[in-house]
Amino acid sequence: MGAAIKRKATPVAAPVDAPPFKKVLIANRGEIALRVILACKEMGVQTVAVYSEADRNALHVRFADEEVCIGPAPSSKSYLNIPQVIAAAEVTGAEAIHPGYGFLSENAHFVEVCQACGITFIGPSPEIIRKMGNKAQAKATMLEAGVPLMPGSDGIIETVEEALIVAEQIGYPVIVKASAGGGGRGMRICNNAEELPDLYNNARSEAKGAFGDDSVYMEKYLLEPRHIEVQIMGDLFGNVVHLGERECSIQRRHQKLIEESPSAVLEPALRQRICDTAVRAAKAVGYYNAGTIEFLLDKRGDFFFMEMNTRVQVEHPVTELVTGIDIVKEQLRIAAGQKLSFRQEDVVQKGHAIECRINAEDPFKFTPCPGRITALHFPGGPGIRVDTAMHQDAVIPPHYDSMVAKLIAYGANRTEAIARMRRALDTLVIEGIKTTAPLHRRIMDHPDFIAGTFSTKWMETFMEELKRDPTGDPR
Amino acid sequence: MGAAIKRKATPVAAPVDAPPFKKVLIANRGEIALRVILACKEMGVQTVAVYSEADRNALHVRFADEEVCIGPAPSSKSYLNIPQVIAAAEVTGAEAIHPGYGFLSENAHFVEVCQACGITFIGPSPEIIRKMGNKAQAKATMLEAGVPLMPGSDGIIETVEEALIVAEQIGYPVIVKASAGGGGRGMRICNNAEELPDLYNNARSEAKGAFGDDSVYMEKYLLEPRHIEVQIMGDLFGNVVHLGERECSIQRRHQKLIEESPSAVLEPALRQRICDTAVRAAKAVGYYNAGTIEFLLDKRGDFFFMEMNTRVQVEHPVTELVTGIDIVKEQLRIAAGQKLSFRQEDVVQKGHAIECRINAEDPFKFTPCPGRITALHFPGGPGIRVDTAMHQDAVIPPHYDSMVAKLIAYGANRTEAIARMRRALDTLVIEGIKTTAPLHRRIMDHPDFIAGTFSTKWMETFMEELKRDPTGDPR
Amino acid sequence: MSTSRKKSAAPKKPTPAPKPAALKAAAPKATPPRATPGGPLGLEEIKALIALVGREPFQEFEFEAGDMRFRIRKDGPAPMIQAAPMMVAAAPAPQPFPTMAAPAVQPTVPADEPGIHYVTSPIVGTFYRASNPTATPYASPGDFVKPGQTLCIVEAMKLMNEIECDVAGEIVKVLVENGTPVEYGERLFAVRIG
Amino acid sequence: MSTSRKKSAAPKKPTPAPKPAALKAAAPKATPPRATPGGPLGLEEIKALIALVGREPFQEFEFEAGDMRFRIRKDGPAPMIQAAPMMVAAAPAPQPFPTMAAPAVQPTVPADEPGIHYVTSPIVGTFYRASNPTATPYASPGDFVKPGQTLCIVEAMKLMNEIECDVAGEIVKVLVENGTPVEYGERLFAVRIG
Repeated sequence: MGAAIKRKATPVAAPVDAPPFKKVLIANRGEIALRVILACKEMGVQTVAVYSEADRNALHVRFADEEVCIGPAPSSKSYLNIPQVIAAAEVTGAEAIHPGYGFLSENAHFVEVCQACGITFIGPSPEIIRKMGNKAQAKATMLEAGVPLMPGSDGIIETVEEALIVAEQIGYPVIVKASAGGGGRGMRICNNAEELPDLYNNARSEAKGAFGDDSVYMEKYLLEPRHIEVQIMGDLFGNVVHLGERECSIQRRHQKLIEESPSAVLEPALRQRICDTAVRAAKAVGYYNAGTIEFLLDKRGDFFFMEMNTRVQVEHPVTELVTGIDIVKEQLRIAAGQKLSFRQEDVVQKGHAIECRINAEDPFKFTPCPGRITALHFPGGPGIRVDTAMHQDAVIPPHYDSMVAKLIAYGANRTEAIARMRRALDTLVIEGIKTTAPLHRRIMDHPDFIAGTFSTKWMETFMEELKRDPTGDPR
Repeated sequence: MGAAIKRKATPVAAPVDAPPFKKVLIANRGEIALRVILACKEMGVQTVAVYSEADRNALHVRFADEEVCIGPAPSSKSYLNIPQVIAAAEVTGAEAIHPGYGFLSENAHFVEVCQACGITFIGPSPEIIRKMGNKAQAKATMLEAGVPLMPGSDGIIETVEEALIVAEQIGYPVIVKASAGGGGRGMRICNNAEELPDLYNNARSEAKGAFGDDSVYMEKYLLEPRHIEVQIMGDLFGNVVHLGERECSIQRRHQKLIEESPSAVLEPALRQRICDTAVRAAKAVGYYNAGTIEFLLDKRGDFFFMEMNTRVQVEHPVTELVTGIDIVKEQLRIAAGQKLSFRQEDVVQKGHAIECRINAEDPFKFTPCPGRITALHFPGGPGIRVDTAMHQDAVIPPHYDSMVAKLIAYGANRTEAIARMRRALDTLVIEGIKTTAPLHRRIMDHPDFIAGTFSTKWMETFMEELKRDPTGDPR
Repeated sequence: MSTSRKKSAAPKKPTPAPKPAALKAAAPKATPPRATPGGPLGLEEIKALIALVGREPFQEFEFEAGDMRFRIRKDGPAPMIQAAPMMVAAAPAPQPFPTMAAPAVQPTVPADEPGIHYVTSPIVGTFYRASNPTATPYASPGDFVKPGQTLCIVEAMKLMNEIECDVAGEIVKVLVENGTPVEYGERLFAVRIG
Repeated sequence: MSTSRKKSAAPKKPTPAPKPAALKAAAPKATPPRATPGGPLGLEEIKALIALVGREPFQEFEFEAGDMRFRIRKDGPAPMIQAAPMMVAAAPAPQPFPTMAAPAVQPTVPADEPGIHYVTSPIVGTFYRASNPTATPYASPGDFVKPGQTLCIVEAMKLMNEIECDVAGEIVKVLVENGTPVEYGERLFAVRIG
């Protein structure tokens, strides 16, 4: 006979209480504006959309309770125009502003203006944003908190002797880079002290030839580095928890293309160390609201702090799917002064989620492709989440970023998530513009991706592969 | 410092192996045909769509690997036309047929023809289908297995004395019903032996007047009965497990409108009893593949077998969302002779899911409204699943059922699921046809629904409410 | 359905018969009295046409010759076709999904010709031109056929179903390869009625 | 943005001014004196055609030759003559979502009239007609105004922003209530230029 069905005693999220705010203005556009509106609707919070003249017919405008045109199409005159955004909050009586990501989301001055005007900014304090936005200051803070930083020389290395000493401190392999450099010139990777002197001198003379400047510096050279980031949430009472990691190594020119949670490669002990380190880093700055600590993970399991993002990330849905926690709703609760609705021990990663960013770009050349969507079908069915503000007949304006939709697949394990992403891409229809969907479809079939053996440099290699076999579009 | 993040050791679903079949024909249309195609795609199974002339441009045809037109629009000449379906499987070399729900899904003869033609039917044996399809035989089988049946008289009750005896056996309250009856005439509810004689005689004379026939029978009268059904899965090795219950009490004329899992009212002990009973019932008939045992649950916690559905249900997604098990993929594995990929103890209900069936009907009069969809936007974002075969500019033919989409909301708890369903309905756009979405939106705001205090009779009361306040469309 | 079971080859969306309006327009198109390069008709001729159209029970009239084109639509309950000449390309009836589909493969016949009738398969199955591999085909191009005459066999579920001709005329073309699967409604033979 | 913050009342989608193309096209349309090369008909001929079509029981008439193109549509509330060269472009691009939106509330002015200029708000804020509640409004209907003259104040972030006139003319109407919020681009005053 069937054994007892197990039912989790208390679900993760607390029962919905009174709305944290009466009315929130969303200082953003596109899918993230809509995402915040959805969260507000679920919580009974009234919403105010702001929009530029180019977004008059956008879905975030349509689905908000109120909407205010704040300027012409260029971001600088609308979505980045602080007085206009604040005035819109004032005339509509919005108590709080959610900045989404990009635009004003990490603008400390904007947060100060909000404070001066008595409007709650849904995010951390301007002090935290400043501290983490300044690279030197962020590193100093992290160093103090015992968070590992990428080892490197303190500026220019003048002599072979100095190079040998620094390399010894950093640990091999190291990379010598031209201060004025770029494009690989004046750059040498050294695996041991024996080869360092020659390589150091080569780098200098190459730098001299290429840039007319032979100064070089040194950094640790990471073997197949992976981009691992940890989602953090903290409240105003000093509670900080992590929601596990995301892996975002599939990126091109520092633009993430595919994100997943959990990472395919973290062993439990390493996951634990990275997540604990992230919590320590966040606590060191008294962090509250949602944030992300980004690390580079070496092949050998060493990881190094890169930066902290003091806002909700594009890729937050993968974490929401594996933890069941609604990050945006939690942001609102925290901003309203509520305690975190869950404790660290309530956070359980279950299953696997993958996100593909579908951009309005040529899938293999990445040239933006704004225009009108003449036919549209988003995949549905089990395990598929779509975050988008697009609709058939929508026009993608050329003024903003090119993201059309985030396609997120969830499965009981990574294999099922990949299978679902494949079939989601196979049943995605977007006509009238080019999108990166075919690129994603191809990556989903790639043995490296399936095996999880990729680094932040993988896309470069893959793009070379594509050039050699441009017809290999699997569809 | 952050405590350990928990990660479930083994996800529920087994890693994806070789495809269970090479090629499967889907003998259905609409969202369920697409649902099966998605499952096949995830498993690497080739798909064959069959379609009537009215469905030439349907999405299930578009997304299948092959497609065969099997007849003109009327179902009897296409989707119900067994020789055509079989011939389509033969000419395409499909090894198996998934029947979906409706159409041929519970047609034992069709299963026999499949067997005779060497095609695997993805469902139980014709013997099981026959046994459970015949009401008398199903009841006899259940009685033998110790499954509680709705108590009632063995046919017509001739005298007051007999009525009193039967009522005593059944237990009050009982209902006396005209054999020829309907519409409440010749019907009496009796709460005790004292009032029975008069009411029995009243019923008989009213039946005589109304139908010219005064024969009456007796049944137990259920107080606020709720429709509770249990999802069963069994394999060919005698393993039978349940996937928890669904509540489908919101129904109109036996058409389910809203389904949820888990039920808002089952206490753990009662849930356990019902689910165990369902497993016992399924085992009694040697059940395999997916099936559903439907019960009526009395206010006092007594429950009675209604019927067994020997196919996948329309409302299977709510179970998929709370258990994380892909029922359709499991159907294919079972049909291919694989063992169940999970055990009873792996089945955990987590969170809460609600499904609203969006039909192309007048939301308050229920008159079908076929036509062209001129604008369409399905909600996305966290916790929303949409199962549909619709797209903008699609035409809903008048020949088939009127379901446009299943909107399924998942949340950490029932409150969050309701909140998400509300905002999903608020961000659903379907133009060109009328749909039942506004009705669902109104139900989601109703205190009875929110409190979970409803029975299978609730919609009747609610429809009366609507007549008194037809303008109360909350949108 | 085609020999290859590949999607791309399947004539999933047999192109619907050309819009009747176009057919109607075709007839007058043959008549224009005089065609000069660039502007084929003079005012008087256009006026004559307009007057003629006004008298005839047409709903719509389209005209095209050289770079001149015009269209007349009369009032009526259901002006079905709104597409203006020239606009036809610009404003197709909004049916994105059909057009998104894999390009429909034209049946291997010219186009619907007047006087040509297509015998279609009433069932799904495998098409055979003869009762057995060595027998003569029931019907071949050039044969004159009568209603009720067997043209081929479609095998389904081990049954040989004889497909009978429904018109009298001459077989112009056999549209399906022997031994390949056919679907419901698939064209099997082109018959010139007569 | 409107006084009421309710969605239904908000002129979220101020109806774009009637397509200028249609209006503009009307005038030149009638004027072409003689057939240009490739425009096969002259004014008199077009007039004759129009007269003829007017008598006939037609609903619509389209004509194109060379680079000339015109269309006549009868009955209905829409303008009788919509002729526009290559008006294809004008054929409203399908925009289902905009039409789905809450019906746009027309600004409370007749329609765009020739000679009327609208002074719009360059910023979001609260509209005030005077410098303080007891002061005389900066501008009222009937007033003649000059470029640079202050017409009103829009308050935002506690700052009083004077909004200046950008044309010379007569105030015809004040389009926003005193003390209500305005959004970027919202029409504040209708000014008859002159």
